[in-house]
Amino acid sequence: MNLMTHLPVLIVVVPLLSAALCVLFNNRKSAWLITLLASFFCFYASINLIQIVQEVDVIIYSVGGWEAPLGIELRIDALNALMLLVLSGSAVLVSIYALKSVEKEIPVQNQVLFYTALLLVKAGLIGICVTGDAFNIFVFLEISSISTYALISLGHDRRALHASYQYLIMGTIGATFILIGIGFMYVMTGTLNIQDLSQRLPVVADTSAIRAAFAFLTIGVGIKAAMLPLHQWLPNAYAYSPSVVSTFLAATATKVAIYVLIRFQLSLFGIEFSLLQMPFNKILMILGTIGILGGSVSAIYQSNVKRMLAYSSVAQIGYILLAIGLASEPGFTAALLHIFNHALMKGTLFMALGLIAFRFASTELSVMSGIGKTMPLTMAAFLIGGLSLIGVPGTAGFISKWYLVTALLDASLWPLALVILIASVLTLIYIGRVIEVAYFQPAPEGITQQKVPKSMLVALWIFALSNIYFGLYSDISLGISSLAVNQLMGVTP
Amino acid sequence: MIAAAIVALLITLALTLIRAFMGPSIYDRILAVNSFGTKTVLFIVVGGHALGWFSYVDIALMYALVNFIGTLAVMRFFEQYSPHGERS
Amino acid sequence: MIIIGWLSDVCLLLGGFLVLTGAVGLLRLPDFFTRLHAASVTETLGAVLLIIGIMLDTGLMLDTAKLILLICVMFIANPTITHGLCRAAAHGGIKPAMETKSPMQNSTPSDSKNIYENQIQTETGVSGKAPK
Amino acid sequence: MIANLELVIDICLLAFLIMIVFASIKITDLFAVTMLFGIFSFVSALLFLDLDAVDVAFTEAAVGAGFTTVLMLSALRLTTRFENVKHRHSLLGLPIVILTGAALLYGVADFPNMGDANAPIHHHLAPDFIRLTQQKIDIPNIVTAVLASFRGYDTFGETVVIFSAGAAVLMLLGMGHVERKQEPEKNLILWVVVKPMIALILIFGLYVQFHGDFGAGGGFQAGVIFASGFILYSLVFGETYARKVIPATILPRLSALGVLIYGVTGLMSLISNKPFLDYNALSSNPVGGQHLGILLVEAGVGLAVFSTILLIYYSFSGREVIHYE
Repeated sequence: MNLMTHLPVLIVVVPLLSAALCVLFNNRKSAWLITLLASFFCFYASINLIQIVQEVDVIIYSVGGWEAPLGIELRIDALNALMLLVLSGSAVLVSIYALKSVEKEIPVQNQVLFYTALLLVKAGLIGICVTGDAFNIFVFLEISSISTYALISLGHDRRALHASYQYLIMGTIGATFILIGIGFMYVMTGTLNIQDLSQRLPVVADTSAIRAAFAFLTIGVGIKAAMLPLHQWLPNAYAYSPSVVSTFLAATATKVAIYVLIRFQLSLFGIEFSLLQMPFNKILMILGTIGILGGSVSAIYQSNVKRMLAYSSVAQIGYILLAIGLASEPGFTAALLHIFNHALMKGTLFMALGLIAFRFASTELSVMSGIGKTMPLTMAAFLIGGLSLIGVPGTAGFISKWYLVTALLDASLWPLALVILIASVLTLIYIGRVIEVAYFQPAPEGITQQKVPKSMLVALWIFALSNIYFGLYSDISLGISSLAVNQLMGVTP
Repeated sequence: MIAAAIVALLITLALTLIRAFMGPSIYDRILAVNSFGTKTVLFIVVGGHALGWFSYVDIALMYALVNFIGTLAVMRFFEQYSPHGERS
Repeated sequence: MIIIGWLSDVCLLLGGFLVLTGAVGLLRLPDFFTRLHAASVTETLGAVLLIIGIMLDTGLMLDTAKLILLICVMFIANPTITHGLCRAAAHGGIKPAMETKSPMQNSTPSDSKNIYENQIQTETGVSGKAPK
Repeated sequence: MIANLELVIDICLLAFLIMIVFASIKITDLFAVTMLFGIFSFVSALLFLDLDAVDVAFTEAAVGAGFTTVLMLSALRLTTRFENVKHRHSLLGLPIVILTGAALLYGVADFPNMGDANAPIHHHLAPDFIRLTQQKIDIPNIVTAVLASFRGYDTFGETVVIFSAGAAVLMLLGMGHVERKQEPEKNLILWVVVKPMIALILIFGLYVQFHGDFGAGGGFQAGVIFASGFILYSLVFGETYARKVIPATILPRLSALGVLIYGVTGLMSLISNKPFLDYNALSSNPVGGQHLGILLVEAGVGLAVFSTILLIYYSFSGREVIHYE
């Protein structure tokens, strides 16, 4: 048995089966241990897969031994590998972080199930990213969604239930739309394999069925990705869910939806059809711009910092959509880079907030006065994440914004480049509010140095330092991104 | 003759459906649903035989059982639910 | 063989007719209990006749056994459900319709209603279950 | 004649569906709507049968008409029975629904006709599925072959979906407290009738489980039927007894075990360096391996579905009833 050849499937199956094992053992400590081990395995696998992809371009794995259009194939190219790295990397950090956070925030009887659901979300998201089959995407989307709804509802605030319900309804509509889209394509082509579909679609591209399929898929994925008019579920879902969950979701969930969007637009329908023939690139750019400005402005008015960051996520998704809407090589590179970097910065910020919630059981701005002195390490990490979000040179956020602005200028869309700058100023304002309260306001009487668990702090700082690392040495992220873009656009490097 | 039986069953289904819509009491609806289920079973048997559906008898059997369980569940529900909420 | 074919046809026709009558009764009769009566009595026999008709038409095979099983299930399930429903309805406060349009009765509708209600009271009283 | 009959049946059934939908929009009694949903799934299962999708009809019957009704009633028990009429009309939904409907109609316009022999779905992969099922798997039911072998990975995913649904419900509702519940009154007729009925249901469940290669059915349907048998038991004899027969605490583990059976069957082929879920590796004879693989996999699905459905039922019916006024 050669482990390496089976990595594409093991990276999905191992977390899935570990979730089942968690329930079988039904013990809190061992559940955490299983989660941690599975996450490390996935991280190990994703690093190996990236190395293999850089050598052989595309890894193809036929599940069940049936060749591609008949069976289901797993297909990993540079884009998938990048997503896998983001997912499994944040999963490892979140797993380390989870031990103490879950002990504090989740009722005892639900802790095992919490880890189970966390593993299922992870496995579902990874499953979406490795598969080369359209229907399989839907199946794994369901796994991750159902577990996500349950996880969000576990937040200790009563409003978490409502947020979860809202997400459940919208997410289900989104999933149904995706299913309708896939069904329409199946009727017109007779296949579900993405590679096969992309070859058979051009023949029937000029039919109403395929146009409708395109619309359904885009809207369905748009709901999952919190694309602007469909984003209502996101702020509540992120704000009221447990810290572990909001960290993991903010770092990964919407990005996977955007990955699906890119996969459908570029690999399946092709740039010609999806971005240029349908006027979708214009729509994406408009929605992206509105998202950037609207999200940032809404963020400024929030009194709950977690909610503020959730609105900021809407804005960041706007950046990515705007970059995709450019339909050019630098645009896609910027989009992929931002997917990667945004995971780093939002992971840092939400984790830091989780630590604050750990101590004060709240993330309202009012509890944070003077916190820069009482929780110095946490706030320092928050500061790094915030700077990265603003796009200060030397942080990861700068790299992707730089590429985005360059891409916009390439397409001589300087007004949009101006929008990016304005948005950065807006980001400065809302991050600045937190910093001001934390560092320049005195702590309330009687609150002294706060202790936080080491394991949580370690996870937080790995996230924070990776912001700086990938801001200074962008070779890895940039290398994979541009390789992915080359593969997507059919250019041989 | 089978065609006649099928048509008779279709009309029966329609009539039962109307009773389910009309109510008026909730028990009428339960009766209509149960009756509809029974007729579905018959329809599967007759239609399956006439049109050559694959392994239709299994499904008919399944339906008969499901119908029984469903109606029992409804009745059990009404035992627990206060009957004073009845609105005719 | 021809006789079996004839028998099957007769069964199907009669079954279809019975089921149809049951449905008309279900729709047209005035109150719940009469509807229940119409549906259950005709339905059980109609169902069995229809299934026997199909059985005769298919000939002897594995399906025959399953169809016999199906007849058994329906023969047990339908009356049970009818019984349960009737009981639940009586329990839940449904009363039979009172207005009798028969010219034979001279009493006013309100009178007949009272008589009828008293009757129910005593009947249920005997079985030890007073309606709520 | 027969073709006309089929057309008439289709049109009638579709008309029924539309009528039911409009009626259930109009009726405010949620209980009546639940009843209508039961009819809805009966009719749609008939439609599936008429489209020759036997396995789908089977599932629809088991889940849609049976379990969903029970579940909706259990949920209804916990809330009010009548729709809140004051807040009924939200006009925002209407244009969205109309738009979606219009998009669906627009998309369907270019579909190949129903039963068109030239449609791509009949040409591209279907012939290969039919041929390879005969050659390499050798079971009569092609649907089972596609589900369990060709697209076994999807089915694995679906099993996990069911497992995660069970976990989600458990997280939200817990297992409930049975001792505070009102038990059903003793009804001798039901007791006598139901006992043999349960035996029959369980035997039928076993038949569906192991006959899935040959006829309609398989692990999923069998799991639902089995669970229905126990639900029937709990409905008639009371949940205290049902929980003595199958304790609530082992249900999540059984569900996990089902997923593990499926997954480990898939992993077995890795030992001989074949891809995940390649059943050929399970036995020296490839066809025998396929048979064994499908059997094991279906057993896993059946176990997971059975325990999850019973689990969901327990957690709903174990909740305390709060009467809203």
